[in-house]
Amino acid sequence: MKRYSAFAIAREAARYHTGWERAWASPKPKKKYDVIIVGAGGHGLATAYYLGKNFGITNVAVLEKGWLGGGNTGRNTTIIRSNYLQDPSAAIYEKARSLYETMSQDLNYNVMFSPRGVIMLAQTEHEVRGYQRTAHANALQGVKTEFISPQKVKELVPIINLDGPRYPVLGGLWQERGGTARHDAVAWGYARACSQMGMDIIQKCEVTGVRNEGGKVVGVETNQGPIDCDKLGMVVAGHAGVLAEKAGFRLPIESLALQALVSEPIKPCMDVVVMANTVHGYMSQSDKGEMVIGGGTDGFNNYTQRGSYHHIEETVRALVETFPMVSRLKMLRQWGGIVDMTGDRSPILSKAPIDGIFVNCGWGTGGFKAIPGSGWAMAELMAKGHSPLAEDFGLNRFTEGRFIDESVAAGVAH
Amino acid sequence: MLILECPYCGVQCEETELHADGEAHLKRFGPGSSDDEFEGYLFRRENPKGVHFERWRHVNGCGKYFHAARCTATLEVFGTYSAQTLEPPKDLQDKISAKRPGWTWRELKGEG
Amino acid sequence: MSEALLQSALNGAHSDGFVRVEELGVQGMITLRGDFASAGFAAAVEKVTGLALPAQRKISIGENATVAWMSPDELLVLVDYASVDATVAALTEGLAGEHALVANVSDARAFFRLSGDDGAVRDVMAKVAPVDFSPEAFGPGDIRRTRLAQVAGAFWSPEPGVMQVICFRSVAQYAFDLLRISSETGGEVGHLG
Amino acid sequence: MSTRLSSGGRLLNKGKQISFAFNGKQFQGFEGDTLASALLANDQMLVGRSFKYHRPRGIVASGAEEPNALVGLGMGSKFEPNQRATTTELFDGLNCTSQNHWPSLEFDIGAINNKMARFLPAGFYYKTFMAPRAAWKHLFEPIVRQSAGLGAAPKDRDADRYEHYYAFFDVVVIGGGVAGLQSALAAAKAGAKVLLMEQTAHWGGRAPVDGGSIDGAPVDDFIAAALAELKGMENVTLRTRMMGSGVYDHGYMLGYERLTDHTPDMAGPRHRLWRIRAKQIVTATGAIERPLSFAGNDIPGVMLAGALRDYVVNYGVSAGDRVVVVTNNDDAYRTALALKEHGLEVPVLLDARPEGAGALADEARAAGIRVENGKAIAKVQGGKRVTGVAICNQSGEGAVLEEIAADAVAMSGGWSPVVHLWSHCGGKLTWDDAQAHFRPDNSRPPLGADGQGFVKVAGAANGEFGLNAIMADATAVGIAAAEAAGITAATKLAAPAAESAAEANPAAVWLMPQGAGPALRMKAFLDYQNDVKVSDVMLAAQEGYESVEHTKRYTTLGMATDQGKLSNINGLATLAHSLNVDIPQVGTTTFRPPYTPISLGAIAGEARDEIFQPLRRTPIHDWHEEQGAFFEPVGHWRRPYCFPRKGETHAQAVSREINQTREALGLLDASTLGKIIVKGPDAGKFLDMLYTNMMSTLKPGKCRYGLMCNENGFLVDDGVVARIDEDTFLCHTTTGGADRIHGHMEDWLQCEWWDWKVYTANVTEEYAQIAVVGPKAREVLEKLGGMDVSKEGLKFMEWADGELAGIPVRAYRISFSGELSYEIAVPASLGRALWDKLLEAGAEFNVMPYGTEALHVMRAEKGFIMIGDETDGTVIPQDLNMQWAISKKKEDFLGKRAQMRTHMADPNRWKLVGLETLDGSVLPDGAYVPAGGTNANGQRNTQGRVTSTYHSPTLGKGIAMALVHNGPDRMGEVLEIPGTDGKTYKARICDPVFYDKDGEKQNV
Repeated sequence: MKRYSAFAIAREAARYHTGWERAWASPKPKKKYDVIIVGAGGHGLATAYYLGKNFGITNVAVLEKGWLGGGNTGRNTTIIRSNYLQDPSAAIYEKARSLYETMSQDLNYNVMFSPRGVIMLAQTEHEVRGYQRTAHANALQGVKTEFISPQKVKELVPIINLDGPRYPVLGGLWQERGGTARHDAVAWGYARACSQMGMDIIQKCEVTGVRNEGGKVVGVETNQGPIDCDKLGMVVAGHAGVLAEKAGFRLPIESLALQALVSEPIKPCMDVVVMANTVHGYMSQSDKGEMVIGGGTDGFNNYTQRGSYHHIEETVRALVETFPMVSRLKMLRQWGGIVDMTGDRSPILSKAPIDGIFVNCGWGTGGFKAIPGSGWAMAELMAKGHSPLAEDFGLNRFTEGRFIDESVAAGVAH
Repeated sequence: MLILECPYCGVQCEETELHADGEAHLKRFGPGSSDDEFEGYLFRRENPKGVHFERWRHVNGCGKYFHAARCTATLEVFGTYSAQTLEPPKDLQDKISAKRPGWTWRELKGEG
Repeated sequence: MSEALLQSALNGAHSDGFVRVEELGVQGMITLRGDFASAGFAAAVEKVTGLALPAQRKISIGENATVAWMSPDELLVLVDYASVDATVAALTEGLAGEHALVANVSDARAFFRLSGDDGAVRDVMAKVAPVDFSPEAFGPGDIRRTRLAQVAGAFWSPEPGVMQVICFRSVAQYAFDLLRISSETGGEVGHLG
Repeated sequence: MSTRLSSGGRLLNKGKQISFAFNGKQFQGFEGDTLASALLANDQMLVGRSFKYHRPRGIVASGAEEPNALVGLGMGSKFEPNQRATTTELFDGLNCTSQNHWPSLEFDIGAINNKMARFLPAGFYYKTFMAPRAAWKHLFEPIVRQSAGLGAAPKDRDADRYEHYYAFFDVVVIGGGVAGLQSALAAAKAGAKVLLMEQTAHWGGRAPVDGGSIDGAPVDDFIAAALAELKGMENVTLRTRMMGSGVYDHGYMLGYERLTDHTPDMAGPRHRLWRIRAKQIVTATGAIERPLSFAGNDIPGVMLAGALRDYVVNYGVSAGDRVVVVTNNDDAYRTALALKEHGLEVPVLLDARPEGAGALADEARAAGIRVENGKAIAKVQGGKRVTGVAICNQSGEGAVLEEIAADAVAMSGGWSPVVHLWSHCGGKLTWDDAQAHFRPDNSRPPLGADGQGFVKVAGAANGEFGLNAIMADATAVGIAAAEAAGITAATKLAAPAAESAAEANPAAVWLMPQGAGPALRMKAFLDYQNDVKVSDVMLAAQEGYESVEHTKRYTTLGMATDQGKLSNINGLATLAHSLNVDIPQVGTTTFRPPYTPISLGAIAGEARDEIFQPLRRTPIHDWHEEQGAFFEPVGHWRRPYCFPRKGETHAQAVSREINQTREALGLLDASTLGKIIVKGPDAGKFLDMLYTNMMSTLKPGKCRYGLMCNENGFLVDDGVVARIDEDTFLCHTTTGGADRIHGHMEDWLQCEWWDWKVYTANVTEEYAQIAVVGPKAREVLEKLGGMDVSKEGLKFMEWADGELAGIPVRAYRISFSGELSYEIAVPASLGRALWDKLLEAGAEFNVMPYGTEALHVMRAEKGFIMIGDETDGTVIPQDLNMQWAISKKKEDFLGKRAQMRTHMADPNRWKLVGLETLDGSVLPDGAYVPAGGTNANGQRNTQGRVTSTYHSPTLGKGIAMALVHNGPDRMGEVLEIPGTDGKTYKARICDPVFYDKDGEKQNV
């Protein structure tokens, strides 16, 4: 496959771009693969990619019920940060963030990682203490963050209202190398790289059953026929519970709708990502100029990819209060995705109760930022049977009471 | 934006008057239960793409908890009923079976 | 002596937009929980208030007391502030032997009155509560507990053109500002009016 | 050039001239104009620049679908970017500017992108800008961002306000055209309560422009009669300037009412967002015309044929003297006829169909219009405006047959039903091959709470064209909607007979000419705003972005502010063609609310400034404010953090408050503490389950401190429980805990132990509560007089009812500071009075109110834990060495089973200790204690963390509480604790009780 570059574009321009090849192949499934990954979202594709890149395992199929990248990878607000409190979270998110730094070059696909910086506003004394705690933890975890003053917040975010009548900004947790990336490009870049390694990405292929023999997985049933495998990775986010039931086990997962919205595009006015957890709103400005706004989750199980409207309202009023100028912008589009929430709101990267099956799910509202780290750890787990990055995210933690709770530092929103 | 009828006060509640509270008909496991039973009770919740029984509280209203039977794929509401029950009323079960052929109420689950 | 020292939540604040909004000062209120099916419970309520138990979501307005249905096991009894202690005592005595709870909540609440053109009053309420305020859906004798924008509240219409609203005392200023802004001239809706 | 005609203008009041400014130039228009019609009347063909290539853009449509004519409207606190000129009503003094160009609209540097267009195809940015690595953030991204973005960002705080309104209807009809009017009439006559809304200021929609007759009379007559009838019905609400913005589950929908946009100086809210519950929704939203894809179809002056007709008929404005009409359907003939009728020249009408137009074609020919079948536009000539058209055969590759001078082009690619609102909540579509459009599949509507469809579609939105069919459909749908809403009609309205010209089917023309080569395809635009061309969609297909969602995202087709109203069908047809599949196989992208963008201000509604969120105030709040207290938000409450005096820092104020309280007398407004009555024969048993302690053994008159865990074992709340009588307890909770814990109690009582006889009541706000603290506490209470508060009369951990200074109170002798302390509960209406009396009586002791920070410091000096500081949702009582508060006798309590799990019972859990710094400094908040080495992920190992840390004025040094591995066994050990300030602090492990270990102060 030809490399992407400015020269390649110039060459193609001369012939009206008729020479560009497919970014990824569209094969029919083979009878058997060493590894099948279910779910061609960011996490699934990244898992496949690192299986090939790090472990030389390339006889891999990635099965996708719909179109690749069509789930939460293409529906989130693209925030990337690793300023987590608990060690296991900080480790995997920082691994992911560092991989984002070089992803475009690694994949030869510009994912537009933009380390523009992320601020999490502290608007109560309690939040100040929480973020100071996170900053201390991050220092020991090797994650570069800083608790900054309100004045510094204002310098970074001129449109912010520091002295809101309700919640004055008392400071913020600043991660300078956090930022955003182009979400679709992450899926497309991994897909192209996987295809290049000879892996099969099979879209419109829905898994209808999981076959095991003597407690060991042997393959899957799909709408394109049965496919055998030695190992099976389930990486299907909101549908993790449904797929697990097909395999015969139950996960500590509930599926909820999460919403987001964008405004009409305007000229650049905010260069960093701002998250305001006290009032429940977060916002960044895309390269197109849209203000990208994240909302809250519904409290009830939902598979419709439509959330309840009042969450949009709550988020927007928080942002109007925090950034008064947005009042006269207009909402262009709102949408929803189905997120998979675990009991402690942290992900699951684990062997399943059935031999040869591995699950990667439970990323809840914060999965996008984890994609490369999640894929890296999942690939290691599937290839070697264990991974230091995945170690603490096993299913056994719910039995043992060993939770990874990020909400303690007010960092609930992603 | 759901509407659920509160079975206690008869109000057609708008979702913003309610608070959703997860799966209904959980069997509590206390001291004396196994680790697996206890984990199942606290964490391994039903999460079907389909008929779901759940707890709601009419928090901006009479303050009562009630149960609802709802489809998580279409958001159809089959009915709401008292929280002081161990399983859905028979007529509601029959109604759901009629609308969703093949559906039956589970055995009261021990675990998982 | 303490009566002279009493301060209601907003000291009678009021505003005049296209509907008048006023805070009504202290009001005796009693929360009463018990088993409505118990004859003794109903009898005690009737003996003290002179009113029968109201039906679901109804409010009975009597000469000396008002009794509102709040939930299947909860009533709100309104009496003069000065007679609350006596009423509480009478209810407690009347309910001796019953499993019941009587609590003076007069000070926990703020009490508002909206008045003006009936449709206009309803339009103002429809800006803040997710309730059908058309006269056929909500009329005299009805009480509704719901939310007023972001806080819990309840209201009833004792007569056309009047709405009485209660909420918790700590959010009285919020509720008043909400109703005041919602009734500012220029914001007429002309839908229910 | 475009100009105002002497004829036409049915929506204008030509008696009222209006001045407005565009890019600083003063123009004149009439009342009734839209900004777009007024700009055209002033020959302002060029109105903006496109997103990517900065190409010149002119008005292309006449309604909500307009992608190009976006302006910055208003100034300062009333400035709004990206306002659509076609839906902006002209008002006197309107001031607007065009967007996305520098330095000016006419000369835009960004247009260099246009010259480079060949190098900037769809998705080019995914293939380049990758080296060097830092260049994306520092070089390329800033350029991309600056050149994108359309309108300017507003700078000022919005001067307007907004509100919400809840409304309930049987049937809501969206769209006030003839179909909407007729559906509303049909539903209303059946007896339904009906809302009919129209997004523009006018009723009737397109029909008056398109002509035809209803019941033998002109359409205008029908509209007037229908309106009069609807207005006379009590069960009907009519609203103009109100758009059906979104349809949501269970019959919820948003109506976006623009109240003062057309008259910005009027009092009242700018927008009102109606939150409607409808039993049935009828969308009578009409149809939108599609452009045709030919080279140069984006040059200013190329417009939708229907729009050109609208401007002539409704506004008396012509887009040009010589207009070439190009079409694949009959409707465009109406435009040609209308132009002719108003004295304009139509040099040729190009009909891409080889033959077979209906009656309108005959009419056109009869009017002397040259009609050419099978012909197409090879290319539009011109730059910033149309100068001519090159004609070719539709069937060929674009060989030019003839060139014709023209100053405008009217194009029509057929009409697409507006299916957005039908689709928002899951309504499905079906492809109509004959009409070449998607229309609602009425057998698969969006489903409501009852599992039945709750949206119906009427008229052109339903794929019905021709006036008679529309009226019949609208009538039937209106009646059906009423029926579905549960209303049985006594009389059913009959559909009126209507007539309009019979039309032949359109032809599917997705590219013009059909064999256009790459050079032409690169100039044939699909999405005008985002500069997506036919060649881009074909490239996406070629590169494997085959899903319609991939194509959309790769090319940005349909992602502009019009959300693809003009471009989507043409785009997906192009995609289908490229993939060699049928259009239905490609499908559509998802329709999401809102129909057209709505202001964030309207979404936020009234919730701004003082009513952004409820701010909870205690009965003593006003006093705190008068004293200049520095407040901190605690949930929705605001509590005084401290009461700084002139010249004092907050830290100094806190020290002063603590010192004075410890030495003499302090007062704390503790009203925010939760207070819940728990009553009934089973109350004791219930509290034994709720608290880790045994509460059933508490004697009436006594108090006990209790801990509450959740079922997962973690500490969630604490507080003092007082037993009032045999059946009654009063449970205090934390400030944040009142509602949560009350809900928690009700949850268990209603859903698990519903046979237990217990009632609860949350009486938090019934009482103001004042902590009277310090060595002089008893004296000041005795001074007020009225009850026995002596050492024996009211012992530590007892409570009593009584009076102080004539005010009824309940006094609890409890202490959270280690001092002699009483908490006095008083009816809230008397809270301020008691506070004032305490201040007055305490003056001789130099009484000082203290805030939350002093409270925190004093409790830390005394070694008391604070929920939220020592606990964070991951801490169990055992971690805090509070085994004493966990009953061993109870078989069960909430959290007990959880605390038996391996990780909870692990002896290696970090445990609570005190820390004192060696040099007296204050440890940083939230600091961690490193242990040696790193873990498998390269993170430094840790052995503890600081949970709270203060300067203790009492001890004159820094004190802290911390959770430390094996902490209680390591007394005296010195830990090194790095701060984020670069310093390393040294602190010694000690007992967390720093002050008065034996309780001598509080037991006096």
